[in-house]
Amino acid sequence: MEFDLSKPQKLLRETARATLSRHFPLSRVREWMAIGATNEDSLWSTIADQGWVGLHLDNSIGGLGLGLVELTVVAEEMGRACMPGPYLATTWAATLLAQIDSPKSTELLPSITAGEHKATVALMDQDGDWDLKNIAMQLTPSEPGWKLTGRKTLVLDADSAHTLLCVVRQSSKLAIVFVPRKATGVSCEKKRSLDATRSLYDVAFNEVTIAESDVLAVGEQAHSAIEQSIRVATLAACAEMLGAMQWIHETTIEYAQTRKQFDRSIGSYQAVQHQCADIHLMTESARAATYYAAWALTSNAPDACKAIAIAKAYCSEVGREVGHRGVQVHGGIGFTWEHDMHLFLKRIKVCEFLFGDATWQREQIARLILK
Amino acid sequence: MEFDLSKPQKLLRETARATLSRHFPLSRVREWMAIGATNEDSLWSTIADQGWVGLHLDNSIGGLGLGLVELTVVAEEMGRACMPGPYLATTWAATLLAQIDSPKSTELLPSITAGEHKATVALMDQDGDWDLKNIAMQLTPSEPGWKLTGRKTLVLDADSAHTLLCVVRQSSKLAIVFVPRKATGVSCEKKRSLDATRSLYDVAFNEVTIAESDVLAVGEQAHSAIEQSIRVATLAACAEMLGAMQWIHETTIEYAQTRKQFDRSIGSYQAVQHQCADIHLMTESARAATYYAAWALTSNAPDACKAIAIAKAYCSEVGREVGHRGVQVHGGIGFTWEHDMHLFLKRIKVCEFLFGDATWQREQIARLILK
Amino acid sequence: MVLGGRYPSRQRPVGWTARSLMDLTLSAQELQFRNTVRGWLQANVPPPWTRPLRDSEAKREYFAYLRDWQRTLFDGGWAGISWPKEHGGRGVSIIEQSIFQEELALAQAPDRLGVIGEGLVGPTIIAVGTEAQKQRFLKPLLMGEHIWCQGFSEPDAGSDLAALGTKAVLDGDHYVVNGQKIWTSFGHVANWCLLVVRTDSAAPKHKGLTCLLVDMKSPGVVVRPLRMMTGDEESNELFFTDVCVPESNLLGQVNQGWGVAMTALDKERANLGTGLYLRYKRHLDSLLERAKTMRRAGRPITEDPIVRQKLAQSYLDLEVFRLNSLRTLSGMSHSNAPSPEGSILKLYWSEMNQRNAQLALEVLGLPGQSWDFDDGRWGYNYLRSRGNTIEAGTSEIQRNIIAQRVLGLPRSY
Amino acid sequence: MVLGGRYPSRQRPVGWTARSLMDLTLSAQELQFRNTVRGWLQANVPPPWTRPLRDSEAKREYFAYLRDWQRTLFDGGWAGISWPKEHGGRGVSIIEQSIFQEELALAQAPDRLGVIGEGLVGPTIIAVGTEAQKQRFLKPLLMGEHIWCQGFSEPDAGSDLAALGTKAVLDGDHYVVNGQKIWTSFGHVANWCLLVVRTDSAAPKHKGLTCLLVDMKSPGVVVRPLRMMTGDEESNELFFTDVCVPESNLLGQVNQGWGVAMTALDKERANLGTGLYLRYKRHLDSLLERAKTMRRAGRPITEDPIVRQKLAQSYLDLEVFRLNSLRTLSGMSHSNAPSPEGSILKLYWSEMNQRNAQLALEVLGLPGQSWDFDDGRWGYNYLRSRGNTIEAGTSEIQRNIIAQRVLGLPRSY
Repeated sequence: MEFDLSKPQKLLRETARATLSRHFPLSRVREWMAIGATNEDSLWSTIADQGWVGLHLDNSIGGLGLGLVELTVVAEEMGRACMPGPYLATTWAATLLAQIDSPKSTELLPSITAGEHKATVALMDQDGDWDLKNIAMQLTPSEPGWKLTGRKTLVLDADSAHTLLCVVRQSSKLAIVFVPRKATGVSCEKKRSLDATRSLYDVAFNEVTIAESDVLAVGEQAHSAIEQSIRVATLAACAEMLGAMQWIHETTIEYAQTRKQFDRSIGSYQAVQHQCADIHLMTESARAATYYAAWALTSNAPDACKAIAIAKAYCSEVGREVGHRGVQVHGGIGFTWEHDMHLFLKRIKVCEFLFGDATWQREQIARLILK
Repeated sequence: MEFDLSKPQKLLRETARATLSRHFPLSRVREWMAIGATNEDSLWSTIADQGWVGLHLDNSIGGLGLGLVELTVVAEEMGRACMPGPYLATTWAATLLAQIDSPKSTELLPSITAGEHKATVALMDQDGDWDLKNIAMQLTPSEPGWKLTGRKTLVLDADSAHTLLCVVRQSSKLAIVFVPRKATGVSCEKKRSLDATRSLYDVAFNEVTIAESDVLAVGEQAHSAIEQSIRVATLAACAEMLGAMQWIHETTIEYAQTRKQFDRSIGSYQAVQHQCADIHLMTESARAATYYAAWALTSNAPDACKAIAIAKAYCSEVGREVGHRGVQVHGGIGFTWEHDMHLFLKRIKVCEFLFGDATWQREQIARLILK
Repeated sequence: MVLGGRYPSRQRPVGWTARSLMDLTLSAQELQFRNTVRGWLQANVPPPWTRPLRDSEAKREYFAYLRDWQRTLFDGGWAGISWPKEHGGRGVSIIEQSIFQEELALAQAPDRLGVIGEGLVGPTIIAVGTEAQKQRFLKPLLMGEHIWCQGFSEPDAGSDLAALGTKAVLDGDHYVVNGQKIWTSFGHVANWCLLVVRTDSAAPKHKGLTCLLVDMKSPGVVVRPLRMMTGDEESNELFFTDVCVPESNLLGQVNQGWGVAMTALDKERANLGTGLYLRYKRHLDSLLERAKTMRRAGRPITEDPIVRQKLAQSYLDLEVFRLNSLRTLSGMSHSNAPSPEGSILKLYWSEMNQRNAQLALEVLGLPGQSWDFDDGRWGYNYLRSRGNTIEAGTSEIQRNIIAQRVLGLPRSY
Repeated sequence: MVLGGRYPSRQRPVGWTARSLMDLTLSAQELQFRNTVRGWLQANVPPPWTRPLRDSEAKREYFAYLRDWQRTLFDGGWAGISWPKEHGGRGVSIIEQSIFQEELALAQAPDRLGVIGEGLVGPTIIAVGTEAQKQRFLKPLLMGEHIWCQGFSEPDAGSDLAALGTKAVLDGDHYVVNGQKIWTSFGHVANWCLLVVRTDSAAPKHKGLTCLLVDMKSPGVVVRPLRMMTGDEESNELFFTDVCVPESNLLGQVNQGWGVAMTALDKERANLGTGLYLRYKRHLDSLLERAKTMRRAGRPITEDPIVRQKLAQSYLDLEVFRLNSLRTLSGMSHSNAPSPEGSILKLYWSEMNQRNAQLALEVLGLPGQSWDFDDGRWGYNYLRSRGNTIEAGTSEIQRNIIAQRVLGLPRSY
């Protein structure tokens, strides 16, 4: 039994950390933020060159054939670096495509993993929630294919995606539809996110023509593919939060050691010590929950679904707390724009709600334990 | 504008505190607890002699004609002394009777306020809750009067009461029924409470004969009388919690000042100081909420119902917290039977749930603010 | 409303009479005061400012708007109302002051440009200033001609104010000031600054400090706006390089500045809570209204029992703050002085606002935190709330004060 | 279950292969160990004790039942399994030890009478005892003939252990002990006590302490049971009046008792969490089962969204504790030593159990906290949980340890 990362996994972590801090220091993240260019191409090609896009996918489709623990390692480092860009969106979309046995998957996946093609998932209806049963947007028949009209919300990085995988209904059945971002009738409206390093969009579909072959999956296959892809994406979001917590942890402990008030380091005050101890407890517990979820999902453990919901609920609650305590220990300086703390607080804040906040995840857990 | 108690109110508080500590020190409370005699007659006559039973009722029915602020003052001191006995039950029942325009009220109230007659309210159905709409137990016609069969739960001090005021339905309408405790078919089963100074009973009614004249109120009159009496009883429960918090506050601050560890008083540790500061914040806030509710209800303020729900929700949450922190600051000794802390923790614990816990009260608030 | 009128004497319920003397209604005199204020405000409050403050031109105009408002208040006799009459104030009671704040908020009057001047600098000048200083500074302050800021905190002296390092050296008849200040609200618009400097480096920390009244147009003063995590430039850094301050602008005695600064801060802490309550009440009311319009997964979110819990919790939390404020106000109306009990209010509202800003995001969901949803106010409120437990004394400091000054626990180490 | 087996290699989802080497399954050797333990337990665990412990006769019989179980374990080679083989142990790894604890819990084996002896006293004797002491004490300890208690805390020395005042004076070849101890679990059934005494009053607090092995039947030893707020007599006070202890029962060096006691306590803190997890899991499972049977206001309480939140929160909190335990176990299996990280587990489980005991009461409502509902277990659990953040090092102490020993913050004042 080994809970810690294996040597190759640790190596992956070191590589990711070094690469990100070399190419994408926070100063550069801020430059992109300032001009709203969170999807810069140079960024994306660097990431893709490392093989991180679809690193958990089969070699046959351009992946590295690694597991979800490795995906978590990379996503954690993305969070620790507060990386902008469509990594989460594309990971989600690629995972979804990989679950679908269709020619389109085989066609698209190699260029996605190569970083040439970006994709995202358009899941949630306007006024919807994360529950698949509340997806109502309809494909309407239009010989020879279909038409799609409606509005999807909270779509990650829609603007820079080449492909939208749109989750809709074909009469009562769930369906996954391939829609090129540039198709006639598709328009994206950016919703400025609290986290300026993460772009969220409303996407309107106005009589968009869908060929029969672009309905990639329908019914049970669509349902289970979406569910599984959401689990992977949720895991990546947990990992990002964990990485952000880790940055706050390191930064706050160091500040507590060096900042002096009343002639002694503030870390010698019991109140500050206890804040730091709580930050540590929560960060390490989030680590245990997240990596366990990764392992359980990658190992088909019977409690994998529960483990994902637990990790997301826990990270959502404590990520926020860690952020708050990090700001508090820093005092005024931690509240400024100049200090990097708020980048991570905001990253955590959006992740807290993405794929369902703690309240929502607890309801998922309740469904599993009260059966 | 004067939020503090007036001089006569302060005098009442001093009198109550002095009387209770002279006659009923905690050592005596423990003696009663040990033999399960929480309804000792000597205790009750002392309380009644002070005029505290029905002190908020009209002089014409034997009350002192005071207001609910004064009732709160006395109930707070009851909590601070961890008094056993049917004060809460009888206050509730007397308030209910006083709301009902019936010969029975006029007959019973003077002997209740004189301490000769004890009464309680049998409200909640088995598997019920505190919502009146969930009362289902039926009066069934039985010429010339009625029969009553069913089971009421969480009845305060049923065993020592002479009268049970039973809240039931006459077909679809709420009704308040007078039932002598010794009536044929009535049986009480004590449910040993976490708080050994407070007695709760299940009361079974088996074909109990009810004369027409013992149906004291029906329909809207019954409904509003019960609601108003519950508000007063809820206020008294808040006051008891507040008194218990006050005792914990005083005892804990004193302990923090005198107890030494690592060669200094534990009250000089920031962690202990902050616990004490929180105890203070919560106790004083509970005081503001409780006395405001008393004033609002006694003054017919438009927000009186909301104020009661807010006081109960707040006291229920922070009463518990104050108890927990009191134990924690005391360390091991605060966890022993020998120390009096647990008496107050348990008193608070039962009050937390009586008349609805914080979750329940919040739903009541939601109903008022989301109309 | 914080301070109620009298309730109609409805039919009292059978069974008791209200003879309570604890009484939360206003006296006849207070009611009359409120009517006077309300009448004046109805006639004099300008239309609300609605334009965005994106460019410096708009900001300049907004500043003029606020200064005009201060002048209007002054002309009507409503500036510095709690000050003694001989210094241009109105000498009102603490409850009347609270009524005034409440009416300002209800009338949606403009923000007050002079809060630091009126609440902190003016009372301190009245307390320890020379006659000449009173003559020179008090009236322009009330008129809005002088806008004041305070130069207390420094990058290395946050909670530990006594550690500050900005130096002033006496050179003939003036002090030469060098150093840096931070967290200076209004620094970008102020023309005067109450500055704490070190005049004796050899003395123990608390003993070598002095307060100066500094003209912000003096050569060598540089103001740099400080941006917060909300994106707002709500504060400033001040840099002093060989700034000359005439000796006549010394406030209080030399090397006695610690006491002067503490006097000033105690006055700052004496916030009556009324204005804050009304601000947060507006937030909550608009959250409730917003929530009533929203649907999620096919039903109104206000039918979701968990959303209802969260809204009710926010409501009750705010209401308990209101009651704490009322109670503190009532206590202060006897003593007519601020007290360390103010720390309870500060602790309460700051943590309450953090809880409620978070709950609002939970109620509204992810779309609600966007900068494009309701002008971004929910995300903004959340971020801004994180500063509440830091500004004006961190929660740690407030708990220390409660423990030591209210509960009498020994000084902690 | 804490420690899983291997999962059936179901069809992997299309798209990735599991090449993760982080691996939470048991090795073949560990699986075999588990099977061995399980088989032995199936054959040897006595029927569970079900009678109430109201009178002293019943308590005596229960004690004999527990002692017999310890003897059974010894005879089967399952006593002190983590001890080195040369001292009668089995030398198993920390993971095997955890598996053993888990299997004991799953088999509903009787409680262990010898936890203090096996977990704390024995390892300390092995570490610092003389050869004669090892010969004399280790085997009877494992056999259940010696039941040990520890005499560390005193009324005026709780968290501050070094402040203790029980004195021992050397008089010829024996020490004479006078003083009082408190919080002595098993004191009422123990025949031996690991006692920390002050032997040099002149030395600094930590430096004048000595550890003695004391026969509880010595004249002058009085045991008084200590009742907790739950009503249980779960601990004891010990009184020592002129108690003679032979010099040969000195453990370690004279005036070096602080180090010996710290060694002992570190071993105590090395709780692997497995047993605790399973205990709390049983609580939660029975709460879930109970909740499924209950109706309130006309519907099953498990359909109430707020009840569902609370149950799910308890479940996830406990699961995170399980994962923290697993992770600590994995870390310890490399170092084979306890570490200050154990403080995280202690802090986590103690506060988690308090949260969950409270949530259980909220789920069940007022009837559920009665002593007549489910044998009063929910009210009992709630009360008992309040001791969790005090016993075995308060949460304050645990946070100090994490801050200073794990995070490297300076010693606090």
